Amino acid sequence: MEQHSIYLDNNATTAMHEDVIAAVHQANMLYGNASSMHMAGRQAALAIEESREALASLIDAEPSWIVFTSGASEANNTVFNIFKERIDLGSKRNRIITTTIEHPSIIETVKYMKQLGCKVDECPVDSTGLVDMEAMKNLLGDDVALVSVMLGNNETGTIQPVGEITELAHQVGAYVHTDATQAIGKIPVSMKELGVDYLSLSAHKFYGPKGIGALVVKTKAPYAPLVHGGHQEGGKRAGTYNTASIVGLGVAAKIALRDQPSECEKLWKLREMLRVGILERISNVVVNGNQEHCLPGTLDVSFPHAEGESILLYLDMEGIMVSTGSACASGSLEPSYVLLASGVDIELAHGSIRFSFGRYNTEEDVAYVLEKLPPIIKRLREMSTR
Amino acid sequence: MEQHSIYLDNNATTAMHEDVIAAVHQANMLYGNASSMHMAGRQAALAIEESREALASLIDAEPSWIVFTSGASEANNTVFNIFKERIDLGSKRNRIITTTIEHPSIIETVKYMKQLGCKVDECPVDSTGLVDMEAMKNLLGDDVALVSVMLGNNETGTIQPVGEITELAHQVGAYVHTDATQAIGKIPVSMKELGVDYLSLSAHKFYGPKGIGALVVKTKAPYAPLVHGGHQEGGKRAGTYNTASIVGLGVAAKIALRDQPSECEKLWKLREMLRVGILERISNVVVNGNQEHCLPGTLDVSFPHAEGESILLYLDMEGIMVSTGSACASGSLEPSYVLLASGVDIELAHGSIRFSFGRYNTEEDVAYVLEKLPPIIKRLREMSTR
Amino acid sequence: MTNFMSQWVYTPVVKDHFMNPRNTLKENEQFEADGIGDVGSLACGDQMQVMIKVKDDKIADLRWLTYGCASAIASTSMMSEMALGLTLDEAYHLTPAMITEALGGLPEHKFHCSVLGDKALRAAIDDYLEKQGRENPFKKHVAKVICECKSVTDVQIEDL
Ligand SMILES: Cc1ncc(COP(=O)(O)O)c(C=O)c1O
Ligand SMILES: Cc1ncc(COP(=O)(O)O)c(C=O)c1O
Ligand code: FES
Ligand code: FES
Repeated sequence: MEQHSIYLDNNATTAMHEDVIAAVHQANMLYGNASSMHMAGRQAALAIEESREALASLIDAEPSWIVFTSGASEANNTVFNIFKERIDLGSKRNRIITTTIEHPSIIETVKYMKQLGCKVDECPVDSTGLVDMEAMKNLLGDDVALVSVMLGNNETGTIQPVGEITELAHQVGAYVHTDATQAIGKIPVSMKELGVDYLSLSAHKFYGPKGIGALVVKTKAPYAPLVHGGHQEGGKRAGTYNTASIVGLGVAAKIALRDQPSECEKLWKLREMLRVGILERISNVVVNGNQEHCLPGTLDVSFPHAEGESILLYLDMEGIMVSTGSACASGSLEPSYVLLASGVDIELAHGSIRFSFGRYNTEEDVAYVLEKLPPIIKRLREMSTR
Repeated sequence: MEQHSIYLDNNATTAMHEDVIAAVHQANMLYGNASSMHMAGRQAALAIEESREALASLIDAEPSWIVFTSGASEANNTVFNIFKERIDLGSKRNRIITTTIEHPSIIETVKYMKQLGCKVDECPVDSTGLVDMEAMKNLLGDDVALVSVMLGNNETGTIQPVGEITELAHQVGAYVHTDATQAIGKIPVSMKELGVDYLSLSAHKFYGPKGIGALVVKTKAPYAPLVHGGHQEGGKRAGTYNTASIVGLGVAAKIALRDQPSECEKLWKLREMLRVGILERISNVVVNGNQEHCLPGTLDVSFPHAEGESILLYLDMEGIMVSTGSACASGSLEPSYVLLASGVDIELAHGSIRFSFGRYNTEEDVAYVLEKLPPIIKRLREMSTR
Repeated sequence: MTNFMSQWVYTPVVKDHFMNPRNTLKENEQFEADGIGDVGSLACGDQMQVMIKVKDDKIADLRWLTYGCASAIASTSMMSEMALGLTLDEAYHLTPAMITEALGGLPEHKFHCSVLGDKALRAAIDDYLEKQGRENPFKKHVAKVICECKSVTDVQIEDL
C-alpha cells in the first residue's frame, strides 16, 4: 500500500543494523543469569564482557569505566543524582552548571533538582546554539561540582566545544559530564581526548537495540547508583544483566567504529543536498543551528507560516517520516525550547522540522523529499493567516 | 561435548519462550520511536499498547496503571524513591515497613535510605520465612507511609499473605507495595484482589526478555519518576520506548495467563519429586522455607558439611545448573540473609542450594539430579572437617 | 559456544585440583598426625584442617579436610603438593601468593581462600613444635592464626 517509506527521523531512533538483529537473536539463547557461576551464566558473562570491550574501543575509554544502563536517559539521571546526593550530604561544591539546550532527560532532572533547592545554572547559547564561552567562564567557580554539556544537539545537530569546556572546568576542580548520545557513530568520540569524567550514550541512536545504553565513568570520578540492589556492573547498577541487548550494543559499537568515517561523509552529503535543495525551491526558510559545528546527518529547518505538526503529517502521508522540534515534545503544544534558547523567534520555534539522516538513506530519498515538500509548504502557507 | 544441560535456576532467570523470541525478532523491525507521530512511530505505539493490555489482563490491573521499566530492580527502587521524596518534603507519614527477606533491590535501597536518615522497619519472619503477623501489627501505625512485602520469595519460594497485610496497612492509611516478580506466571496474581497500590515485576522471570519489567501503580497512589526526562509512560518513566522488549513482555504475559494453572501443577510435581527423592537418598538434609505456602517450582535445601559453591560447581560439571542462596550473593562470602532472617543456623545458611524449575524441565531432569547429587554430597562431606 | 570448558569460573589448574583434590584424608583412613592445624569455622563458611607427619624436620606426609569453596579446595590441594618434602622452615614460609600463582590465579574476591590452607599448615607446624616441646622459631614473624575470612586484605596477604 505504502509506496514510499523514507525514514528521516534517525536522531529520534534508528533501525537496528541487520548484524545487530542477528546477534541479538542469537544472544537470546544466552539465557543464563550473567551473575551466576554455572555454565549458562558464564557464557552470558563472557558475551557481556566482549561488548564492554567493543564499546570501550568505540569511545576510546577503559572497559572498566562502562556501566550499562537502560539508555541515555537513565545514564543522565544517574550522573545528576550522584551530585545531588553529594550536595545533599553537605559538599561544599554545591553548584551544577549545564546548558539551556540539553536533552529533556537533563532539562527535566534539573527542574526537579531546582524544586528541591539545588543550585543549577543553565549556561546560555548563542544564536547558532553554541555554548556562550564567556558566560561559561563567568559561571565557573570553585563551588561548582559538575559541568554537564552535551556533545551534539539532538535537534539542531550543533556540536559543542566539550574539550575546551572540560579544560576550563577542570581548572576550577569541577567534574565534567557530556551527553554524547547523538554524536556516537557520527563523529569521532574519544572520551580520553575530550577529558570528560562522565559520558552518556544510548545504543538505539547508532543502530543498536532500544532500552540499552551506558554511563561511562572514569575510575576516580564520584559514583552513586540510581538503581540499588544486586552486585551487577560492579555494584554500580542493579538489575539482571540484559545480555541480549548488551550484545546488540556491542555489535553496533563494532560497526560504528568501522563505519564512522564513511558514514560521516555520506550523511553530510545527503544533508547538504537537502539543505541546498530546500533553499533553492522554497522561499523564506530558516536553517537552524550552527552550520559549521554540526552533526553530519541533522538538518533543522523552520518554515514561517507553515505549522510544524501539519507539515509532519502531510509528509507522513507521502511516506516521509520526520519530526518537529524534539521528538519528546511531540503531541505537546510547546515550541522548541532548544530554538527558543538560541534566540530563535517564537513563531519559527513552533514550526521547525528536523530531518535526520541515517545509514539507510539515499540520494533518491532526498530527491523525493525535494519533490514532495515544496507543494506541502505552499499549500499550508496559502491556508495560513497572513 | 556437553551431554546434559539441565537448567534448574529458573528463579534467577528463564529462557525466553520461542514465541517470545519470534515476537521480539519481528518487533525489532518496529524501529520507529513510539513517541513520534509518523507511521513508524504509530506502529510501535500500537504494539506497545497491546502489550500493556496483555500485562494488565495477566495481573488483573488496568492498562493505565502500568509503567514499563527496565526490570523489577528499577521498579522497586522507583517505589521507595517516591516515598523517600515525600518524606524528604516533610510528609507526616515518614516511616516505611518492609521485611527482612526482600530482594536485594529493596534490601540495599533500604540500607541506603537509612543511611540518609529515613525511618524504615524490617518486619521479622518466622522459621519458615513467613512474615510475623503479630510483629507486623505492632509495627503498623498512622505514621506509616508505605508497607512493602514481597509476594513470593526468590530463594525459598515462601508466599506471603499480602492480601491480609494490605488490609491491615490500609486500615492505618498506609500505601502497600508488593514485589510480585517471582510469583507471576507461577501462581494466580490479581492486583485488584490483593488490593496493593504498587506491584513490581520483571519479564525475564516468566520467559520474557531481560531488561524489561513494570511498576504497576494504582491511579490514586502517589507517584514520582526515578528517571526524569521525556513524556514517555505518561511522564512516569523517561527513555525511548523499548518497543521490542515490551512486545516480548506482552507475548510472555499472554502465555503466562494461558499456561499458569498447568504450569503450577507441573512445577509442583517436579519439585516434590526432587524433594522426596533427596530426602530418601541423602541423610541430614534441611529443606528451607514454608512447605505449604510455597511457589510451585522452588526447592531450597541445605546440606550440612557440604559447602554451597562446591556443590554448585560439581553439579555444573555434570551439566546441572543451580544457584546457592540468592544469585546476587554468588562469589561473595555472605551466608544467605534470607535464611538467616528465618532463624536458620549460620552453617546451614552458608550451604543452601536452590533448585528452581521452569517450563522446560522434565521428570528425566529430576531423575538425573537424583543420580548425580548424592555422590557429590557424599564426596564433599568426606572431604569436610568433621 | 564450542569451548565452554575454558570458560570455567576459575583457571584450568584450579579446576583440576577442585575436581581431583590431592592428599585429602579419606573416609576410613588412619593418619597418625604429628601436628594438626585448624582454622576457620563453619559459621564463617570456611573451615580447614591440616594434618602433618614430620620426619627430619621435613613435611613427610600431609592430609587435609575442608568445609570450603572451590578455591579453598583447590588452593589447599595445591598447597599440599607444594608442602610435601619441604623443610619446616620452607613450609612455614609458603605464601598464599605462591599458591595462587601456582594455580594460575584466583579472582580477587577469592584470594582469601588461598590463605586458609596456608594458615592451617602453619598452625599444624606450630602444633607439632609445641607437642615436641620445641621452641617455635617461626611464630613471632606472623600474625596469630584465626579465621579472618572477611578481614584479610591484599596488604595483609602481601605481608604474610
Ligand atoms: C542527546 C540525547 N540525550 C539523551 C537521549 C535519551 O536517550 P534514551 O531515550 O535512549 O534514554 C536522547 C534521545 O532520546 C538524546 O538525543
Ligand atoms: C523477588 C525479586 N525481585 C526483584 C528482582 C529483580 O529483577 P531484575 O533483576 O529483573 O531487575 C528479582 C530477580 O532478580 C526477584 O527475584
Ligand atoms: S490548534 Fe491544535 S495544537 Fe493548537
Ligand atoms: S574459602 Fe571462603 S569463599 Fe573460598
